[in-house]
Amino acid sequence: MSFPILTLITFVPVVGMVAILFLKKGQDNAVRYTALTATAIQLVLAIIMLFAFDFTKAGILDASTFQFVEKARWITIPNVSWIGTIKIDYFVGVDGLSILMVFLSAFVSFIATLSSWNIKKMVKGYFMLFLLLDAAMMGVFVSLDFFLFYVFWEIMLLPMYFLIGIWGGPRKEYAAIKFFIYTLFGSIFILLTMIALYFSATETVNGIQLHTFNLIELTKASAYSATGILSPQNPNNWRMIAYIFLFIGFAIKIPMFPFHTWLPDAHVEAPTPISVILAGVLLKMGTYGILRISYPIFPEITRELAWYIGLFGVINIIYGALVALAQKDFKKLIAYSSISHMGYVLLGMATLSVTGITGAIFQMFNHGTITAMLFLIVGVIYDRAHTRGIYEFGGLANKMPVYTGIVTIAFFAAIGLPGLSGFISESLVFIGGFGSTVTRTLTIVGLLGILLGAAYMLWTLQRIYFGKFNEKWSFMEDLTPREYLMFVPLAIVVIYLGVQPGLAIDFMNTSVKTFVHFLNTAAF
Amino acid sequence: MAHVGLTHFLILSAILFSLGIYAIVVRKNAIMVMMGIELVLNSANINFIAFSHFGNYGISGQIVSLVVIILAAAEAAVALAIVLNLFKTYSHINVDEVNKLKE
Amino acid sequence: MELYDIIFYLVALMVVVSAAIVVGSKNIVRAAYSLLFTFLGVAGIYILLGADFIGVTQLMVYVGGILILLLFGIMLTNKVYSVDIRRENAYIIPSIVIVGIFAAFLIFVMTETNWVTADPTFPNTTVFELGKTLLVHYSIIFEILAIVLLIALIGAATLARNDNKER
Amino acid sequence: MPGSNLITLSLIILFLPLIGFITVLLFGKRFSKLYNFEIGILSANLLLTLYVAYEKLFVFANQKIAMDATWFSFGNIPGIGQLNIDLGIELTNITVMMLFVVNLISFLVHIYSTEYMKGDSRFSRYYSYLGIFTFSMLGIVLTDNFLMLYIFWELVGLSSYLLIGFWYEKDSAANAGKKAFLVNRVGDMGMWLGILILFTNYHTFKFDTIFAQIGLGNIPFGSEAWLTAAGILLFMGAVGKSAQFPLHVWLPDAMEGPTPVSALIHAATMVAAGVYMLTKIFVILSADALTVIALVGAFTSFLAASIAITQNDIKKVLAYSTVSQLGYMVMAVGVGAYTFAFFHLVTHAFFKALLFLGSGSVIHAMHHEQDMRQMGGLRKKMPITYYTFLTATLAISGIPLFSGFLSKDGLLAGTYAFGLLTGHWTVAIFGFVVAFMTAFYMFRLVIMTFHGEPRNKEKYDHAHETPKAMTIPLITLAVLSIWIWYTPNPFNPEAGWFYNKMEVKTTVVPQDMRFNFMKTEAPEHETAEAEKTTAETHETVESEQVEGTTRVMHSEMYEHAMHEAHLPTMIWSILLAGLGILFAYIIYQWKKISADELAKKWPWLYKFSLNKWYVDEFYDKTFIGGTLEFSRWLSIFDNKVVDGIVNGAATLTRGVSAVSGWFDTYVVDGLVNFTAFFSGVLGFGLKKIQNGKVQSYVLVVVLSLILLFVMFLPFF
Repeated sequence: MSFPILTLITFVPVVGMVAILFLKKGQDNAVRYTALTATAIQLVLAIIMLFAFDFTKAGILDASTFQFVEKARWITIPNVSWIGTIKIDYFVGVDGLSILMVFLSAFVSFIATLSSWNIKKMVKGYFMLFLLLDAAMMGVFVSLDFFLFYVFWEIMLLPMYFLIGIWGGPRKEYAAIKFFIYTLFGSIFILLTMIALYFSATETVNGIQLHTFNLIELTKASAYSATGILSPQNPNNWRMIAYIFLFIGFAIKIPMFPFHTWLPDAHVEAPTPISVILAGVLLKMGTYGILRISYPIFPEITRELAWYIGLFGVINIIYGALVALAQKDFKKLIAYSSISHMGYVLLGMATLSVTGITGAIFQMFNHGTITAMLFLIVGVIYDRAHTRGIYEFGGLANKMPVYTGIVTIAFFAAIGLPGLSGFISESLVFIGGFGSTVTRTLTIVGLLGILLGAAYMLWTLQRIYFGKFNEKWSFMEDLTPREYLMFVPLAIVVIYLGVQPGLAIDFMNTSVKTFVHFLNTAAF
Repeated sequence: MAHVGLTHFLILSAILFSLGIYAIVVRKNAIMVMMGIELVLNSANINFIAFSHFGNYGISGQIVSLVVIILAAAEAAVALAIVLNLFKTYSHINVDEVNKLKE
Repeated sequence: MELYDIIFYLVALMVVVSAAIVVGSKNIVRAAYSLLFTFLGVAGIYILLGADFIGVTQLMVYVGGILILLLFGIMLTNKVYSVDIRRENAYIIPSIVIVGIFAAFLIFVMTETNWVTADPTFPNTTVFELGKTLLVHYSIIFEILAIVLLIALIGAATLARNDNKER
Repeated sequence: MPGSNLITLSLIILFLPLIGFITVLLFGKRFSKLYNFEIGILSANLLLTLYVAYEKLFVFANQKIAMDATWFSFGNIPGIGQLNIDLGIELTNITVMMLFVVNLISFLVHIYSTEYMKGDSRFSRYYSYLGIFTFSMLGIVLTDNFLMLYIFWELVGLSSYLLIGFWYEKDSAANAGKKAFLVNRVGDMGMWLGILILFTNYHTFKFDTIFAQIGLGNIPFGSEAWLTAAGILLFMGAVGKSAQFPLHVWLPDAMEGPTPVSALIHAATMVAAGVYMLTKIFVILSADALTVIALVGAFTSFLAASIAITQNDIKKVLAYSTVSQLGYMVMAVGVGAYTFAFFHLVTHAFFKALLFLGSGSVIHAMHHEQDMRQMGGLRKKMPITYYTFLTATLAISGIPLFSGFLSKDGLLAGTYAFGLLTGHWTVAIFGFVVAFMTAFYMFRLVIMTFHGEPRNKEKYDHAHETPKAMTIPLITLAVLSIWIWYTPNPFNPEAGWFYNKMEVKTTVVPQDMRFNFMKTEAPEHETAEAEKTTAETHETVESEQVEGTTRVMHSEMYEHAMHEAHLPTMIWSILLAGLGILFAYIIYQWKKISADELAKKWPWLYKFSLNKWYVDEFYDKTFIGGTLEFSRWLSIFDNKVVDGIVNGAATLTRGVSAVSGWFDTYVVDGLVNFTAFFSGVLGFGLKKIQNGKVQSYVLVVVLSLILLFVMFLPFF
């Protein structure tokens, strides 16, 4: 264990938070720059990790091939009356599944900090909560201990609740409470499964058998004692039930139909940077959770239920797109498009093939960047016009040419135009989906998504940016330098990964191959 | 129909009481509420006197009703003064809208 | 049916009808005038019950005092004389139902209870008896009542005075 | 390695316009003359293309030059093996011909636009869009695999979207752009599915590998139905891009774009991409798929031609004529005469670009007047435009001595031979009927625009011949519409170099899925070799012998039938074209009779035909009337049913989405909200009791008393 880069990357925002705490009340700019510095350091660390990452190590099932691993005893309670010794580790590490997510959350957080610049209300509190959120997100992606994962997962709820509830729009309280309760509802399912897993599996530490939260140990059939409730030898369907519980918990976060209704509300009410974080990173935690926890711990159930996961993916795609088509609020439309795009992730995951799962993870990353752009785009006109009604605009292209150029890139990336990153991931999902006999029919139906996606995106493009200019908005200015700074890195990533997708795919390739092999062959 | 006895008076007082209660509950105007209160007091008086009359308790019931009448007079005086003040403050005397203490 | 009964029914009818008008009238002035008849009727009831002094007191205090006071209140608080005051609360129907049920129960109880009664006696006059009892047995009450009345009158006067405290 | 420099040059040709696009897009605003850079790139491209085409056609004539590079790789996947996603380009004779066509027309349109688009507020933007279009079109031309085909297929869709909606302030333009993109997406969906079928089975996108595998009898999922399905699905892409029925509706609307764009994209190159793709994948199309293709093509050509007859907007006529000619090409692929389909693609590209540029010249001269009824007599004012336009019209009508005759005759012979060999005469009949109609409406257009007396004197007086930048491209294209460039014998295309340079490919589908005339006794052995060579090539150039150098199409039987068909086809097509021209002259030039009565007779057709319909006394009234009625019927059919299905589908989708939106809000969301609502109601009700009003407290007291009564009731 050399340089504790993961601890650093996770807790740098916390340090920033403490620093902000000691700033005086009026120093808004100092607060902003402190937060920006913290996220910038995080981003730099993430980039260093990308360079230091070893493509040949798979991770997933083998603790020794995880990278940047740190492991320490965190909580130990010896000899609890009927449980025995409780042991919880601080265990973090990164592999091909998570490295892109780590980078994504650092990247999106940095962009979101930039876009937080014109938050004027209670600046200090805002940035403290924002940094706490950032730390929790990062924690979720690097945890390899279920308990640690759950702790970060829950910590993240709190700042999010306040960020929506205090800095949000007109119905912020409603949205915040809906988000909070919905996610908490899901967390209960996760908690139940977590505890059931804990009592079912053991790990040998220093020759003593102890119950464990270690996610890597939990993937091994040998870790389960024959009498455990979630033991593969248990003739009852407890493993199936646990899987479904876990799945519901994560599905709410994705959000998967029919659990998605919190998302439009939360997005519409949240301030722009929080929408960016929400869509860019938080939604990925759901799918990441399924990949990291549900899939390897219950591979046999995964195989059994793959079709249903794909089915929900396709429903998400079609349903989200159709509903998006009917929206009149720009931000709501983007929110529904997120639902549609997360459907591709689910479909890709359901294929259990290398191309499909690569496509799913890549789509997670691409959706993070593209949707971040889309929400920033909404933020730009909302900042200026204080309204988001699609029909209230028109002809902005002449007034704001550069902005419209950015919009075109983002919209076409969302449509899946070749040359932009969305195309590669969607195509890989379709290739994987059609290649797998389980999801073939679903994929054919899912193809409708690329048509519907184009329909609502182009229609929106036309309604807001083309057509006759509405003189009401003649005061609107093109992008400011700060906004350039937000959009340009995102656009570069979107275009670059569209032209050179191998860059991202190489990171996960080894891991995904190991993963898929395990999923398709693991005998539980 | 039986000879008029205690029950008849009691029934009358019950009706009067109910009407008074109804006025208290339903009317918004403070003076109307007061009228309801007077009705209730009257019905109570009828009861007192009727019981004392038919129960052969002598004069005590009448004394109680006398007390009630006096208190009613005092009550009416004070209440009307309050109503006048209310009117000065709100320029109306609707009891349900007088809720400054609530806020 | 005796004359007593006839008188009772007539008076009772007057009381109930006028009280109903008081309760249900749209016009507050009409309500106040109906109240006059209610009070008169109640006074009649007192007299029928052999409480002649109370009956007279009722007339003097209620009709001569309280009612006039009420009328003053009405005059002082209604800008327009014949303003429509029927602005009831929303729960008029539930009130009717509840009060109706209540009345029914009350009447039920009154009729079903087996009251212990003695034959009523009609003294010639009660004034002497009343005065004696009041000043012998209930003298403290009498004094307290006087003080209460005094305080009430002073208080009412203070309250109703058009004071300029905030000068 | 032979031809490696050709590959390098091709790559340069491919990427130069992209550089132009980026440069002009980013800096065009600052440097208003930067569009010249884009034009310079195109002229360089043209010169390079000439060199490459010459080298390929006359030096490496029978070799295929190809190059592959791994775009990204999944490494070795258990169960599949090495999975690389490759991109690559290949140079075949057809490729370089197409390369030349695209570059030439693009170059001419660039020149032409300097004058036509002068003064537009987004002049530089326009040139950058032309740049990305050229880039993506060249990508389609050069690709050697389905993935790249699809990528560039979508990119031309994008550039078409941008250029149709170039004047996006107009709602009609923005709508047309969107419509074009979405309608194309429908076709692309099918095409992508077809590609998925092939990729799933062969784990590669490369044409040659896939064809070789099918040649070995390794058909998708081991089922003939899947092979046919793959063919038809791939054809769906062509249906979208080449505006075939039922997806042709976008092309007439696409005329909202600037006229040079219509010439480049919606007449000559992009819309031909579908046909080009069909010639590439011809070898894997089964007999069933080919029948579908032939019927769709024939029907489209007929539908579009009959609509073109009634149009008054000069660009609309040309748009429908384009759809019709594309239908011809698709039909020719369907009957197996794909060489003539490609031949027609090339000749059509020149003369249709000429027609559009000519119409642009007219529109420019008439100050953006597109209604033919406002024109007339322009022959004297605009001689160059007129004579070049006339050349193109003669070519499209299939008059001997012009290029169109060669290709059109060939593909009609193909349908004739198809009829002879299979007994399916429907396609041939459609083909010949459309030939007549084409001649008719094209001459109607010419006569109404250039002949006779000017109808709008004011506009006529202002009209003038367009500047050199516009006439030079016209002359160039007119020269290219003469037969001599393709063959020395104006009546026999097969005698010329052009026909003989086209590769003849033999179908690879299993024997029992072929038409009887395509059946061969001996299975091809070369295919196995072809598969081996394409397996794993990184940045290498390979060349191989093109199969079937004997130049026998399909079989001896087919060659025989083609020869037999040659003469009757020629006679019939000349006769029909002449007849069409004669009709047009009779009705429009000599104006024998007015059609006003007809218009009054069918007022519901009035808005389509207006009052410019003339009927010749000497000819059968019912014949003309029947044609008109049928064309009107088809016009309505096109407007209401075909367009209506698209619009209706949009409405329906909107309806369904509204319903699902409703469902989402009230049912799905409603369930969630109900829980909160329930506890809210509880609290709300309880709150009401504590309202601070004495009166309600009294009521509660009374209620409680009643309860007390009830409790004591048993004691009574």
